[in-house]
Amino acid sequence: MRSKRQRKSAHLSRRRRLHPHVWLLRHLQVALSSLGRLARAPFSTLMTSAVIGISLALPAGLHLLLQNVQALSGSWDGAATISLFLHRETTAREAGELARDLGLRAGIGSVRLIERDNALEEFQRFSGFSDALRALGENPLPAVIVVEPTADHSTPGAAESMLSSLRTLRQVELAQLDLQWVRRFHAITDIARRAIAVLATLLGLAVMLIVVNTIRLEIQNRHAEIEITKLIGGTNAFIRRPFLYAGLWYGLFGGLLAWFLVVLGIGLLDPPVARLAGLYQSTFELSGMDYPAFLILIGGSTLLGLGGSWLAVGRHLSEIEPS
Amino acid sequence: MRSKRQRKSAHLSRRRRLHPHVWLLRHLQVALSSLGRLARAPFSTLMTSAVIGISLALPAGLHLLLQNVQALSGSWDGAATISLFLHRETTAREAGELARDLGLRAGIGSVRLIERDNALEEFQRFSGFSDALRALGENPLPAVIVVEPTADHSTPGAAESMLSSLRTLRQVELAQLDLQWVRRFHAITDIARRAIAVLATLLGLAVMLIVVNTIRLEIQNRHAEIEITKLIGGTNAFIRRPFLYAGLWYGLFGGLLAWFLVVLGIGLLDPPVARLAGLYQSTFELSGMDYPAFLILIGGSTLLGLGGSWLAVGRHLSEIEPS
Amino acid sequence: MIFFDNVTKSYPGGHRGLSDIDLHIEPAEMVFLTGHSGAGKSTLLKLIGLLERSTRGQVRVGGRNLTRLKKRQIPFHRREVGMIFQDHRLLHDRTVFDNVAMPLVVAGVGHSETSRRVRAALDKVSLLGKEKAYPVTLSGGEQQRVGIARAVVSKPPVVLADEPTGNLDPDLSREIMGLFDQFNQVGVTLLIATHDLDLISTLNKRVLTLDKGRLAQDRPAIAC
Amino acid sequence: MIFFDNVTKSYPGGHRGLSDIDLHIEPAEMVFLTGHSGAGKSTLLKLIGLLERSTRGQVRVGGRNLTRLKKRQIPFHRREVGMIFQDHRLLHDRTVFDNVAMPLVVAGVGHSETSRRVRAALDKVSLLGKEKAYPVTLSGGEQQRVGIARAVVSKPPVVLADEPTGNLDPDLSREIMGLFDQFNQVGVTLLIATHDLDLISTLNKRVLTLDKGRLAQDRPAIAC
Ligand SMILES: Nc1ncnc2c1ncn2[C@@H]1O[C@H](COP(=O)(O)OP(=O)(O)OP(=O)(O)O)[C@@H](O)[C@H]1O
Ligand SMILES: Nc1ncnc2c1ncn2[C@@H]1O[C@H](COP(=O)(O)OP(=O)(O)OP(=O)(O)O)[C@@H](O)[C@H]1O
Ligand SMILES: [Mg+2]
Ligand SMILES: [Mg+2]
Repeated sequence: MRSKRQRKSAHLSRRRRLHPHVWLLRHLQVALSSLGRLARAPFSTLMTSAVIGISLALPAGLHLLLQNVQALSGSWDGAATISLFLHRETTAREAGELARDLGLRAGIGSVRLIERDNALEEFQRFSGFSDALRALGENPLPAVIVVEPTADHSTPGAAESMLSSLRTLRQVELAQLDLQWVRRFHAITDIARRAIAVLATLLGLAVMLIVVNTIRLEIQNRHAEIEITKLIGGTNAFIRRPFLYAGLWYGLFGGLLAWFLVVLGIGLLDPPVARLAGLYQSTFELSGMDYPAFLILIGGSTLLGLGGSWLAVGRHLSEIEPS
Repeated sequence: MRSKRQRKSAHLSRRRRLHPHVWLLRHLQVALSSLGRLARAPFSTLMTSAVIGISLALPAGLHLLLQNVQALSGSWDGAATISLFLHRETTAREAGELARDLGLRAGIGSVRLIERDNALEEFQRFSGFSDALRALGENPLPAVIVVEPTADHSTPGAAESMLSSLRTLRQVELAQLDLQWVRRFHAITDIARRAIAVLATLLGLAVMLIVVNTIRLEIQNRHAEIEITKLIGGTNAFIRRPFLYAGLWYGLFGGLLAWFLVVLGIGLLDPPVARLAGLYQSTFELSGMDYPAFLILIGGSTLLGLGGSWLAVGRHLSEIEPS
Repeated sequence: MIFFDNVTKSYPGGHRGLSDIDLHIEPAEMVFLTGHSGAGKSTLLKLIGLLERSTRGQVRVGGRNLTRLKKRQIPFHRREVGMIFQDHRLLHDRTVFDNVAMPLVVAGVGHSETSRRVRAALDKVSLLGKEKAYPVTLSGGEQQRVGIARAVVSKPPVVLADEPTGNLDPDLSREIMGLFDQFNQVGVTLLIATHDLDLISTLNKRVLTLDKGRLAQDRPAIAC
Repeated sequence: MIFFDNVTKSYPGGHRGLSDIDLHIEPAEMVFLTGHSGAGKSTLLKLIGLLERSTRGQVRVGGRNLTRLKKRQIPFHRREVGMIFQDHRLLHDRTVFDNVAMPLVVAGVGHSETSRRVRAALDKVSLLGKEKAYPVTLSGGEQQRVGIARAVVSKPPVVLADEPTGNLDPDLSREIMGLFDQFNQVGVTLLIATHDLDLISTLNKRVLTLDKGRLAQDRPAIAC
């Protein structure tokens, strides 16, 4: 008796293993039929996807903006620079020779000479006090050589020691390590990056919650169907599958919509940014999303959708038992 | 026969009018019982409210940040200012007298004298080229009087005419209407404001959609109940009411959560902002949400919730008919 | 009380549920409705409860012309027609008490009055002890009786029952029919669809027989 | 085929649905189950279909000890037990065909095979014409027959029916019983709960009678 029972129960378990080919085909069928179910309620599907899309578009868009800002300020973001203010008596020729010599030194990446006239010009543009400086009549500014250490000499320590060696040069009145702007800019982008991280976490969570909630309500909604399916011998895996695929589709559609919204947002922001760039005599243009970022957005969104439905299914499917 | 029928049908309609006291009591009951229903599914309620809260927290928080930035730059945002650069020969006493005289002129709101030494200091701080300017040895800067026209003289036209009259003053070497920074700042805040408006619209829409979707699924979920209620003579208003209240509660909770998230976000952003302010030798602190803004956030959120459920109820309740 | 004037009901797809029915049921009459499966019994009851509208002809209930009744007046009509279903139609997330109380809550009856009347109705169907139970914990017969209590709790002038004893044992069926007879004694008009010809034959009531959507027979009660 | 070994089922709250039931049903037997409303008929069927678990004692079906069956094996047990319910339990958003096909889809039967077997099952209950109809458009009797088709489409060795003829007219009831008899002829074990004592008396089958959760009578079929 006992052995017969065991044989029977082994038989029951064996029936669950399927040929991989059949398994794949069934999954494909479920994926398509769950897609069909979503398509039959287009309004609702669109709404859920829209909410997910909007939620994901925000951090994605802001991240893109931050990247743009960093691109705009690429030169600031580089290595520290050392400005050498030369004695006012130094002639343009002397200055040029010094710059050439410096360019050959070990540890120095690039050298830029700003002659006295150019210095005034740049200073005016930079400070916005153009007319005031013009009113001074005589140019009070010295020539400046901007030295950029190579990457391996850009650490604070190496830069400091280079600074002190450059300071001893005869023509140099004052040598200054120019870290202030970099620091300020880093403080600002730090805030932005932190805010975007907080945002992305919150909104990623929100997307999860949306999917969990949608799938949960859908499970409740299809209560009768689940109950009857269990009644006629549907396994949990069989019942679970369409919900998991629904979550996956929601995530995918949401991600695509997010991408679309980011493209749209960039389009909307471009005119005022161009206007702003115009004020700075710049031809800066916002750059769009690149291919890896697109893949990360879509992939992440799909995973969030799948994860959300997994959570919902785990929590709520076992609550429904036929009676 | 006919008149009897009409009497009967009049009777049917008359039963719908209730004493206002009873009406209020019933509404209160429904509001509380729909609250109770939400409380019995705390996870789901929290999720929906969380999604709404996060969606509303974003534009609210960003708007608050923008306000903070504008407060920080309060002086730029005021009326146009005219800077009068005095001849370098002008003594400090002469400059002081001129400033006093100008203060008495019609159309001039305030006058600020920046003496030569102070001008250098301020210029250094502002430009960041402190050491470079110090290296010049001699102070190249003139004293400056900053004139702020009264509000009614701040229009571009009036400011221009004041500028030309001030330009004729003997001590003035150069008079400059200082609009450039204001323009740049406005361009930036314009972008920010535009982005926030786009965001607020999108997210307000998202909140609507979330509520519509939640209520829609809840209606489908309570399909049997609605059908049976219709069967035993429940009016549409009776059936609709709990759903409308549910939407209202979702909106309210979402709004409260959004407020909480904004408070939290300000708390998180405060340290890096303080660090940034420190770099500028400022003691600026982020200011929180004021009472009217709080009310607008909560009220708007509640209305969005109510509106969303109204839409869902209008669309989906009539689809359910008993058979 | 209930008039059918040349009523036809065609379902979408052209299938005729009822054809040319002429019928008059007096107030406080108790009438049985029989016929083979698919004969149109449920359809006839649905027309009275406005779950369906007639395709042609007039249905009048208590002086109301149902053909002309506006949509927003339907609920008020349904409050005057108690309905009992084959499949009970109870709410499974509410107790027996709450299920039976629904028609009173919908009509805005006060709290204590509701409580009193629900208890009285449950008492009549011998379910006073199951007040706080949920429908799933009841046997089929008990659920059926909850449905009956719900249909009569608001004392509607007309009660319709669609195979109310289909799931009951013979003793209980007789008991329920006795209950309907009691309602009938106090002036309620009853229309009961049933297959239980044996049970009908023991009661001296009018019997309507449908056949493929047509009124095949109208056997009046023999006056005693 | 079906063994009950001193089985008791207590519901939460202490109410006893079944008490000390000992029972043995042979393969290919056809057994009726009667008793008053609330006697425990549905409870007994639920124990066999594992909709409920026994509180005490052992239930064995086809050599499987249901008391020890693991949760994830339940679906495979249910595939070998076809169930027919008082309230049909059809899915209202699927056609008759799709409803009947469900057990085959769940078991992973191929497309054309499913189609063939569904049609055969519908043919047996004379509903081949209603294949594409939705359950709401069917009369009560027609829905009942869809439920029967669904229960037998996967040819399970055991079929349970809970008052399958409660909503049917006498002719149709006889017809359905004939159908069950046919299934029985081909080796299906049938257990049918019903109130219809008249119908039972015309068929020479074993009859179990429950009374307040106890097996009150076990009348075997008279061998012909
Ligand atoms: N909503 C519908 N759409 C289409 N046809 C329908 C609909 N409802 C019922 N029918 C058809 O109308 C006919 C009468 O149905 P009805 O439910 O009134 O029968 P019945 O006498 O109550 O039968 P039973 O005793 O089986 O309950 C049946 O043939 C049925 O298929
Ligand atoms: N889930 C449950 N919880 C508590 N009690 C229950 C539950 N299900 C059934 N019961 C009780 O168990 C008893 C037997 O119920 P069961 O449904 O088996 O009766 P039945 O013989 O099928 O009756 P009917 O002919 O009315 O369908 C009844 O008294 C019922 O109230
Ligand atoms: Mg019917
Ligand atoms: Mg039962």
